[in-house]
Amino acid sequence: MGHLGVEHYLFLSAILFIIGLMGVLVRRNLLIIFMCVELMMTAVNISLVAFGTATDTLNGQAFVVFTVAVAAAEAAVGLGIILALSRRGKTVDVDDMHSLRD
Amino acid sequence: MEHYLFLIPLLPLVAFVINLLLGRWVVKHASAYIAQVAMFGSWVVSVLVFFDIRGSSDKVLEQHLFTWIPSGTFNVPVTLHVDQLASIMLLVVTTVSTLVFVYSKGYMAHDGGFYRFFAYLPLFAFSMLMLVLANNLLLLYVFWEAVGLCSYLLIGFWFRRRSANEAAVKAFVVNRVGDVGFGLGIMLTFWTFGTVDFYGPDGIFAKAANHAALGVSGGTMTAIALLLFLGACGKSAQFPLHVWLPDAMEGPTPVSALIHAATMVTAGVYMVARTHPIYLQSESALVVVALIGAFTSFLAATIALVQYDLKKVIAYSTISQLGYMVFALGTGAWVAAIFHLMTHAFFKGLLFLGAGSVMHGMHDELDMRKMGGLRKFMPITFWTFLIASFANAGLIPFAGFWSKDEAIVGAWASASSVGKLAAVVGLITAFLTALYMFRCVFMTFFKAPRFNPEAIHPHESGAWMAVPLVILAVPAALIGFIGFPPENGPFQHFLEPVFEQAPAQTTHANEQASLYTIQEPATTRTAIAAAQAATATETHETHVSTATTVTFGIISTIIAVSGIFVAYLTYITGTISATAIGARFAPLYQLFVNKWYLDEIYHNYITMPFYNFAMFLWRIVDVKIIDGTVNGVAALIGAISQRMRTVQTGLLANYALGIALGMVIIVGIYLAGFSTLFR
Amino acid sequence: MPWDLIFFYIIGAISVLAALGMVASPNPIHSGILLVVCFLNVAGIFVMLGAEFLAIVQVIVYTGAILVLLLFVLMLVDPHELPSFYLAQPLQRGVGVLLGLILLLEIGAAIVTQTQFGPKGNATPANIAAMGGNVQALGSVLQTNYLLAFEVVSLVLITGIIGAIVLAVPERLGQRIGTLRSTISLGHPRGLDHPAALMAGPRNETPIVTKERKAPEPAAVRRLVMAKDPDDFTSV
Amino acid sequence: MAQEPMWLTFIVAFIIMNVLLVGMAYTTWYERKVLAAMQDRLGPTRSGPHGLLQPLADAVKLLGKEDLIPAGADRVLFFFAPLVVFVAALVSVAVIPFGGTVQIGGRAVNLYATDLNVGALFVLAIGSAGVYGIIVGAWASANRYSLLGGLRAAAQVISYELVLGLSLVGIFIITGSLSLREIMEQQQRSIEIGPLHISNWFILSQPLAFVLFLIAAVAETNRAPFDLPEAETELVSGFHTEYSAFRFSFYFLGEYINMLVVSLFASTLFLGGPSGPGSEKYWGLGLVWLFIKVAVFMFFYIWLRATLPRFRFDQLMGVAWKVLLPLALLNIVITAFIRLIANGQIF
Repeated sequence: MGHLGVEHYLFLSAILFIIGLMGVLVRRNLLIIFMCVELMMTAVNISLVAFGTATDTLNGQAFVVFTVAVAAAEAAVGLGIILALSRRGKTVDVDDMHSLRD
Repeated sequence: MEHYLFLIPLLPLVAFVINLLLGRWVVKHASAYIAQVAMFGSWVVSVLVFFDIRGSSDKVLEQHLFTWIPSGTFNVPVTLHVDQLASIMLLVVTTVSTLVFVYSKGYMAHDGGFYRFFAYLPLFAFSMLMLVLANNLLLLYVFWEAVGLCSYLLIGFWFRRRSANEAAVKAFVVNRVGDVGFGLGIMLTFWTFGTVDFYGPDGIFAKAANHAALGVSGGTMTAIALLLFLGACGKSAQFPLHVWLPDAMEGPTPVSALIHAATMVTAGVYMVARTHPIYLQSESALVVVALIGAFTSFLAATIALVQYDLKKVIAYSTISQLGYMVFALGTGAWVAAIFHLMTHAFFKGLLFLGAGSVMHGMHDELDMRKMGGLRKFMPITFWTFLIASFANAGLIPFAGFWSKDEAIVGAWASASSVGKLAAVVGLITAFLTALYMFRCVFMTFFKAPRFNPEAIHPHESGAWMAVPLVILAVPAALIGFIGFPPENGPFQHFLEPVFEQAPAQTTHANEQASLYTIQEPATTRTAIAAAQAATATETHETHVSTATTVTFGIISTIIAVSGIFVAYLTYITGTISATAIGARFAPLYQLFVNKWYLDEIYHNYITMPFYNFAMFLWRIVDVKIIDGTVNGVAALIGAISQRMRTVQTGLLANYALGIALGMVIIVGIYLAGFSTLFR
Repeated sequence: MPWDLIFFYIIGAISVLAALGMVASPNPIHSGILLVVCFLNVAGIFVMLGAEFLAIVQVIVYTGAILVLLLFVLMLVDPHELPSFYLAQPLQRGVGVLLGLILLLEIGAAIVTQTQFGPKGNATPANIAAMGGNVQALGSVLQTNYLLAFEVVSLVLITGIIGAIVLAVPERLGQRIGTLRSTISLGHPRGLDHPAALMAGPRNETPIVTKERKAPEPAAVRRLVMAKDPDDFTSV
Repeated sequence: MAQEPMWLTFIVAFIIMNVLLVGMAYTTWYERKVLAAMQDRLGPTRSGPHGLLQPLADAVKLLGKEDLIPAGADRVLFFFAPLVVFVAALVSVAVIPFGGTVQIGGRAVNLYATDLNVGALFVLAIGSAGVYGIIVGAWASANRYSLLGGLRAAAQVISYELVLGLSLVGIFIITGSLSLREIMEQQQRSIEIGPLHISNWFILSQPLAFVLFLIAAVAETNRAPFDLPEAETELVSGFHTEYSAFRFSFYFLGEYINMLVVSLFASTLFLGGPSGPGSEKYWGLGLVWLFIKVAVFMFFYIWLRATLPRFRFDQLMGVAWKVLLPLALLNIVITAFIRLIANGQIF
């Protein structure tokens, strides 16, 4: 890791995470929200690896392997759901998806 | 021989499987032959086994098949074990079974469930033989339940009849009461001794004999013995669990003969005899056994006196005779009990088969008041029935005389006063037995017919049914002589190795056992001496003087003859009026007719309280309290939800906003210094 | 200024800018491509942290699989059904940005004030090199300490695959997927010089897949033409 | 792994890159010549002896053409997409070793740009990133045929990349490493059974994997018979329909460099890289061997193109998912078992 303090990576992680979070809160396009969630996961991954490297363990990296695997599964299912929703309701706008409200 | 032991149970099992799977479509009527051949093969092997065992004084055959439950210290092997006792039982079971199978071919010929019947019967035979052959308590228990199942299936064989179904259920449920005790007894045995095996240095018997040295209290031994005896009570129809047996007569008559007279009901007696080393350690348990047996024999005889249903009379007679066996066990007359078991199997089986023959000839009529004069119509049935009745009544020289007499003498010879009491009860019951048996014979076969000759044409049964009657009549008449001279016959000598091992091991234990006896202790020393003497008497039975034996023989002969004579005066000449006596002793008569009101007592004081309690659980606890709680919680949550639902806008973004807000708050709390809360 | 710090700032800046562009871009396709750029830079961050294997996994799984799938979906969805740039209601938008900023401040404060580490492990760079490298070291950790989790994750993946197939298969098997009922369209405005032509555009075109495809005429009706000069029978 | 000064690495990398570019140029000549021979033609003959200057002429022609941008195209993406393909193809060669560490003028020189711990995966990762060049370029052209070609390319590359990666797992199991240098060096040691010296090339121990790899590699580079993304007969020219001039040349370069890289990759993985008779003593001989192997692979590519018809798209996907993928998994299981048996961990 050289002379670079772990805080650098943590700050980068935090910024990316917050950008993803804002995207989720601000956008209404389901696909964009999906991308934002992926971004948040990646930000967390950076934190995990940074902590692992800072404490000289591989546990952080092992966790990331699992989160990536779960993210892949999530992407497959999530995109399937989005396709099914758009096929059904002809929209990917989350604000139009409230048939369970009433 | 021990390599072929497995054939004995296997042959009926094979017959069962074939008849069950193929009976209806493939073998059809040949299913009877399959069952008969299998049973006959089983009988042949049993006979060979018997002769093999007879060769030397204490030979024991054993065949290990496989280990059923290998689990740490809990090992249950499936091992077939044959000693003298088991070999006698094998002979009895296979002989009677074979003959009943032959008889059934004729009796069930026109029944729609022919194949089913000949599938159940071999299953029963298999289970019974395995029960006899089992070398440990658990295996015995398994097949104990299996014969119970067969009994249930066969009582309810005509399942379209409501009464048959109810009788089957009753038999099953009452037996369960006993089996719970048996099961608990097995658990207690394993808990106490750490094994369920009978034999060997680590077996139950060796450990029971040494129980004081192992630190097992006499109370525990009594508890084990009584729990096991509860099971025996259920299966052998002893008071208070005898109520199922008369109802079991709803099954086909061959079933009554085989299962509910000759074999299955004697399983309890067999089990107590098999586990006698346990009983020997508990005087009090033996006293209970003797009292129950004596009381049952008397109770059943009194009821049999006033029944009009031919099969019911014989059923109560069975209970009564089982009572003899049980009080013989309770007074330590083991050999006498087994002897009576064997003779009883033959003559009672014969009685039932004869009754079946009568039913067959009379178009399923069972009420003796509608019979009479059948002697001319069915001579073979009459003569064989008569022989069996003599045997049952205990008339010299028929089989029943020797065994019953030996049981009574054995009871009398035991040192305890209970034994004396049992002997006296036995004699009174013997009189009643002769009376009701010949009441039966006279009402059925003598005097003028009381049925309508136009409608009913009584006829002798066919060869399939008649031949077994004749064959069975031979042992019913003559088998008693193997017990002659009394106390010292070849039968007693044959069984000696099984029961003689007891005294050497028990003298030591009796110092404690004597404290539980109901004898009045003069001093401790004399009590011990008396107990030792008693043990010796119980086990060897050689202390009974010839004079006593002869005296009792004469007394019981007189009693039997007088019983027959009273029956003759009542039902042939009419000198004594039965109705007059019934009117004279009306309360007693009502008591007997209503079977001592036991069914009513059970219904009112056991069944109904449970039923009401169950209704209470359903109506109050389940519906009101449990359902009320569940519904109340649901209603509460529903009410809360109705107020909360306005929060749900249905917009995903708003929910995400909520999550983010929560995150901000949590991180804020963490930063504000409450972080210790979360560590 | 050391080299690695310079690299870090370059890579970090690119990834943050790409992420911002992803959120702000009006065109979803641009968003996706910017996210690819961002993720490639995150892979670089992983390399700087000594996690080469994860860097490769990041590229293969995220950019090579997940985002390609995403672009697929984006390109397949009809732009007329896809709101190209659609923001939440003003209140939601404002509160969302505000909350994000507060949270950023909070996390920043937490990083500055609260960062502390437990005992150090023995996976120092020297030890990892002795094991043969990052892949071997990570592999041994995964296959020993995290074996159960590893197996469970494989189950999760299988479940995910099955779930995706179940979702994607139409209700009746063999039925054509309804999304393509009109035509494949492009996710961005075209023919800017002729707005009118665009309006008429995709709707008047012959569909690629129709529900009722015309059956070919019976052979008897078809006119057999002997072509002498092909141009005689070619109409455009 | 000897440490060497950075400037030396730069020199080696520079040489490798230039060799690759020149090699790529002559690959086009080679393809024309071989194809012509197979079709009983002469091929290029005018420019230089045997048409050896033909690549130069092509380059001049391509660069001299008019650069067209369709109306409605996404200009930025339209510009960047071909670059992605080209750069991705060029980057992946960085981890491929042309030989071990050799002595040149008393100085240890590594005949590779870098030795990544995850070299083999790196090549795959770059390959998957290269897809974006195609799919984005296709979308940016605002042309329906292009988009279809791009989508096809993406689906095809994703599917076959899986097979490509899984077919290599057997080799990783044997070598215990993902480093291409390590894999190459392990193949140079021959197995000695008595007097016999059996080559340790993985084509011998992993024949199934080699076949799978070859098929997947052809599909990965979008070459015949897997050239559906640019199928002229149905999609005009597929994803690069709208491209012309130097933008097109980048796609063109990218494709041929990809072929070269895949050939180098296959040689390194399965044919022992530069190993061959005499290569232990003279490293120059090793380079010659490597050149011959690559030439064989390139010939194979051209041969396929000249002989096989194109797949239908559903056939293409079916082959990948229903045939190749199960076979690759089977290969992994078998290899793992043999490895366990050889280690004495089972049986």
